[in-house]
Amino acid sequence: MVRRRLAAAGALVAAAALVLSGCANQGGGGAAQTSQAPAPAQPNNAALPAGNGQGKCAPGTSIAYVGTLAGQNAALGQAIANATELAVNQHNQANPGCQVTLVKADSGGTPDTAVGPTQAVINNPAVLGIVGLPFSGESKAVGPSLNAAGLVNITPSATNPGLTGNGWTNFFRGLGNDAVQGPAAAKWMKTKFNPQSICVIKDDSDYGIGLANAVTQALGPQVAACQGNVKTNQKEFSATVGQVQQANPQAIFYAGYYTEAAPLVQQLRDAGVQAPFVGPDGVKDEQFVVNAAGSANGAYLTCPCVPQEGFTAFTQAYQQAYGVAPQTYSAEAYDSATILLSGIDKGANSRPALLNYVKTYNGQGLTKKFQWQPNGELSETPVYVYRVDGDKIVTDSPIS
Amino acid sequence: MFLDRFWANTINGLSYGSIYALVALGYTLVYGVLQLINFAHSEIFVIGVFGVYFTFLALGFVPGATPNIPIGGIIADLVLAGAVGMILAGVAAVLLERVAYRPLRRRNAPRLAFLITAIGASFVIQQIFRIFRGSNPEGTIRLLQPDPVFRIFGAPVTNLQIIIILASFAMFFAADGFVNRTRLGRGVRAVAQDPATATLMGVNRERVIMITFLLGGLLAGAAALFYLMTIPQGAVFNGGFLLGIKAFAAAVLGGIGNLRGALLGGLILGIVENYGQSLFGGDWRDVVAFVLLVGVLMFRPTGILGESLGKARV
Amino acid sequence: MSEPAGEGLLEALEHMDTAERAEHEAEVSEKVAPDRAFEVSAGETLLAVDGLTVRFGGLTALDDVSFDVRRGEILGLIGPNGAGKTTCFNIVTGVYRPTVGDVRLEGESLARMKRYRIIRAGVARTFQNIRLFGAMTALENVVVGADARHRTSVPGALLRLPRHRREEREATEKAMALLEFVGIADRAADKATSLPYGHQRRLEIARALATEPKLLCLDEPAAGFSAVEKDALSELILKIRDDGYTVVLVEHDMRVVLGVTDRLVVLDFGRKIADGDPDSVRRDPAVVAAYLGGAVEE
Amino acid sequence: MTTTQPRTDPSSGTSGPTLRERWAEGSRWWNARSRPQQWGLLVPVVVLIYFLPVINPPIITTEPATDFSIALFNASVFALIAIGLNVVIGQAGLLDLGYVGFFAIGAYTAAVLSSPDSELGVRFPWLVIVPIAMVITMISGVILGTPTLRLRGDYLAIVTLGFGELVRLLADNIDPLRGNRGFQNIARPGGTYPDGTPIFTQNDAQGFYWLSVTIIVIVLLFMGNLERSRVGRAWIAVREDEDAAELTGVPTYRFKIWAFAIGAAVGGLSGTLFAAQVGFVNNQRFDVTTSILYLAAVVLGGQGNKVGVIVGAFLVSYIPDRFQFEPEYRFLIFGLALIILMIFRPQGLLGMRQHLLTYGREAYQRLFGAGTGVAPTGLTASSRGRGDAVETTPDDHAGTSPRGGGE
Repeated sequence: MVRRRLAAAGALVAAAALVLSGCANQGGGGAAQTSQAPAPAQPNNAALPAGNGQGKCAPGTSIAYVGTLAGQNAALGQAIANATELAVNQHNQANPGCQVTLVKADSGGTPDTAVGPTQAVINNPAVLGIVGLPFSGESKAVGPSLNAAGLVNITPSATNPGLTGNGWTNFFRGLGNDAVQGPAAAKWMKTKFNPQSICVIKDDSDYGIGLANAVTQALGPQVAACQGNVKTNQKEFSATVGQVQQANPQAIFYAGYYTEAAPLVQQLRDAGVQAPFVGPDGVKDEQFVVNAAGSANGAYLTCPCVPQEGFTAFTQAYQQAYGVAPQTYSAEAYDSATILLSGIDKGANSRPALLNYVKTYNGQGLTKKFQWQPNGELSETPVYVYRVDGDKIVTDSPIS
Repeated sequence: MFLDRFWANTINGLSYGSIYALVALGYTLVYGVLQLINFAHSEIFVIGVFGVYFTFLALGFVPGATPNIPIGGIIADLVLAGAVGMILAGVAAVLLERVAYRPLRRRNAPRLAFLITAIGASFVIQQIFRIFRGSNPEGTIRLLQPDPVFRIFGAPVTNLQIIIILASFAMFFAADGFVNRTRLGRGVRAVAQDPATATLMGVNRERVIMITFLLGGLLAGAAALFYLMTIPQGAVFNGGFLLGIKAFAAAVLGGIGNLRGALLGGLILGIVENYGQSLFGGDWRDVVAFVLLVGVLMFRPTGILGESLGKARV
Repeated sequence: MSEPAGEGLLEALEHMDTAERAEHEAEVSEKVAPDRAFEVSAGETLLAVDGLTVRFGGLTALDDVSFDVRRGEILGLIGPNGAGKTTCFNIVTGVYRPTVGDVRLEGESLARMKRYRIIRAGVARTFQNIRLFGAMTALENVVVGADARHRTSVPGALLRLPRHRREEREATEKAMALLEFVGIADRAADKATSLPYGHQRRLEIARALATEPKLLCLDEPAAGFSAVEKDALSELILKIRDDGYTVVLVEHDMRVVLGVTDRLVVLDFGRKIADGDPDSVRRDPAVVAAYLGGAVEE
Repeated sequence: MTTTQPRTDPSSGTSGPTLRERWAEGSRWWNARSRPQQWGLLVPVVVLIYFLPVINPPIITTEPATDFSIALFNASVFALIAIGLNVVIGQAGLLDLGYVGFFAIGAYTAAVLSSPDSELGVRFPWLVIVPIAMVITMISGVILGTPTLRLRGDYLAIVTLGFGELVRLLADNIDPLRGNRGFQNIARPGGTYPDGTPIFTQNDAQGFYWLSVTIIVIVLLFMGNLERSRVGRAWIAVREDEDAAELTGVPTYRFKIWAFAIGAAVGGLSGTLFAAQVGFVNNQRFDVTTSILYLAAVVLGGQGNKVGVIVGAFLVSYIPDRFQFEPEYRFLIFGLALIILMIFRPQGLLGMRQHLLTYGREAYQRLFGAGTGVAPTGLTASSRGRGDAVETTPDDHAGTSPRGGGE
């Protein structure tokens, strides 16, 4: 009796497997970006990896991407690594005289796993500069040894303000930090919603806590009285939903990444909370809209990044090379790599030389004008607000 | 704050608890029969989740907004997806036993070796999913928009919660009936109590072990469907780990090896977790779960309903 | 312990003459039973079991049993299967707590004592189915018994303080003597599991003696023995008693029981039905009925 | 030179000694040596281990992907943890699935007592932190042990698993412990090379590696003393048969607490070492998987075998680092390695091996003549550790309820 049932089950499974394998390809994938709001066109004088094609450098010269590839939040790291690789490939095609190799080191995304690979890159004399490390936690851990080695590194995504407070001379941030984005978002929310109360919900990451503190201070204690805490990888938020229902705020600001923001906004909308949902650059990602199952519609997203619709060339090249649209921080990584490559093309053939080049660099990138203060912070950090319209993220307005 | 959300938390806890319970049944069955903590069971659950997710894709649903199709169609799709999820998880559980545990049983390996193999197997399954489907959660596919059907003391009870609680209880009674009332079930109980004598009495031990893993896998597949219905963003390679540990805690809470214990333990854990969460805040949810586990074990080590099937390996 | 002269003690024993052998035997028994109180006053009570009742749930395993064990004697505790012999034995050796009644060793109640304190008080036992420490050698098993008397704990062992070294030396020498005493010295270095059944039984006895008990409790030591081995065992039990130990023996084999015991206590259905010297007990009608079945006059 | 035991049958002449016999012969010779002689013979091996990062051997090195001395240092910290856990699992047989809790407490103690981020605002030197951390972890070991050590077997495992998770979750939620943000530049041991550069830095882990190998050697000596004493025997007795141990006069409860405390202290020590080298501690690494990886190291190496667990720890820490160049697949390879190794060596690579008598060698040689050694137990898994089929059913009179006897 059992044998017959097992046989039947086997047949059904085989059929199901056939059906599934047919379509288990990389399904989904967001619709291509179509620009709607009047975004600034791709700045025509933006430096590109190709440079003037006359680059000369010693064979074996290399730059490195140090960041998560297989560890936690790997997708974020992957987007940065891909953009860096795209820049290097474009540079090598355009500059026969200077073939730069890209060294990839998987930091695993956590402070203690980052030490080993970073040290290996430091010990590799051919590496003159680093694009990375994506997260604030691991950057804090390896910062001292990178600084001691005088190896210049531009982070396209770590926004914790504390990183530039350690007196490191080799650390440069490729985007605005929380101390810029926080007050800008708070000011914008005050003007937009004129709120009595805003719920500030933060996750337990460096990024989330830093940004939430900045926003809470800018909003003032009585407006930001309602504070919520969630954990990374948390998927069930009934407590936070209950807290928000209780406070009945005019707006909700979530400080954290999209992996938690999507289920949170979905459960808020399911529970009937209609207050506008505002998220930072960590939430501004294709996946946020897809994962929120339709509840993300009408959400606002602040980001110290210039709208990408403008530079279609980069977007198409990325889509064509990796089959996916560029994600958050891809453009910043592309710019950072371009700056390092242009330094090498202009003859910086040693770490101190490239460090000095970046320190004195003043040029227009895709995302913004790049010029750094001594402590590694950008002098000019534009902040834009975006809006989720249906299943696309569209530009709303600049607010910096 | 806590009191007026009391009923909402209780209902939410029940629906979560029933998911814990179904997964806990898998742990309890395998432990009851083999005295083995099957750490890889959480990955069998993840296989179920991906099974359900791929069926949604195969049925033409695309991640993103919640489609509005007549309720009949949705129920049929859910049942099909659930069935595929259950079968995949069941077959995976049997394969896991055949590949990882059987060689050890043949060699009479010390029980610690089983633990290491279990964690090795969970690494392998997790990494296979990570390599093929990336480390980000899959896009959200939600077929059923939860909307309240009726209210208890003011707390909304959504259609989703009703389906999950009723279906889980049905699954439980089916499993309980199977183990306690069918001939095969008697075989399972016999092998659990005394494997050597059971074999002497003509019970085919290997087949009973296979059935135990199959049953555990089927239930985990069902739990996977309900989990994906509640949390559509749940399809990710490491989605099962913490849930697995909590489901195991629920199994022990109710009395390891005791099917009714697993159900009770799961429901209690789900509800107490929700109370704790609304009392102390979202991030204290897991702490409450483990404090409850350690507390109960300290005073009543055999769990609330006491050991059944086989005795715990002491 | 002097460095051995290359040739082992065992080989030396073969070609010792009787004088040297006697002197060596004395040395061994000195180590085996160093500070035994030898002035055996006629039948002074060592252990008193007083009104002992044990209930497991509804089942009354023992019902108001009282008897005593006199110093220097071998007491047989017998009765048909299920009479409560082993339960009584387990109460005396601290495995279970009595529901009602008390067990006193030299006047001190054992009922509420922790198991290892009962051993330190002077009660040692063997097990019906052998429970040796399989991964240890025979010598190490016996030394564990000797450890019951030791005070060394982690700090002492960690820094190898003098007391630790002294206790180790004494214990190893005593254990070697005990292995010789029970006749398995040649297997000292082998794992307990690799010893033949008979040797494992003797090793358990040696381990029990190593705790320097006042009362040695043997739980069916002759189970599974051949006739020859039974005689050798009886001889060993008598030798132990002659060395000054008091022995309580639970055994089914009447030939061993009658050949060795000074006094018998018979249990049936949890009640004591006889207590006296072996000959009178053998003829006691109640005992015969208990064993052979038939009418039991209440 | 070895005199064969009087009663072992002469090895079969025809097929020549098999690998197992040659191994047993070698072990017998090794055990015939006195302990100082054994340490003497080991010196060249230890010297080689010290110079491993300097030699940087081609195949073994993890170089292009991960810095080799850092990989070695991580393996040595893992080995220290495995030695500590071996006391709890390998010797006393107490299944502890929450051992990472003690490692976390050690690391956090170092962080709180020395990092500028900590609210205490003190900066203790590393050498002062280590004893404090060991005392704190010992106390937490006793606190965890006292209520739980009445439980046995799988129940103990579950409660300790709960404990490990609780420590991680408390680290997440208690604000002074700064959850994910963690603590930065934690104190390091001082000391400089002759040319003035500091020995202990984050990027050059060679100094740290030598420090931790030295600590391992010292801890091994202490463990050897404990093994050859009443304490070691009590642990093995508890592991083999706790009821029989109690009924042979072993105060099992007290020694189980000691096992927990010593295991915890070594865990705390390795926590401070880890915190000092990385210089940064946050809550990300102390989860159940790490606890089970420690367990894997002990089981892989061979429970109850001090040297074996070091080999096991080295493998568990080294394999993922060695396959660092293949970031996509390194954990997949690691998972497969665990399964395969368990199938072919369930009792661990080196199997159980312990000597429990301070003067055991002299005693055996007095009995059997000079040059006698005892074949290690490594070849035979202990009876207790066997799978369920052969387990001798405990004497039902001495009931073994989960409560067990003892204080």
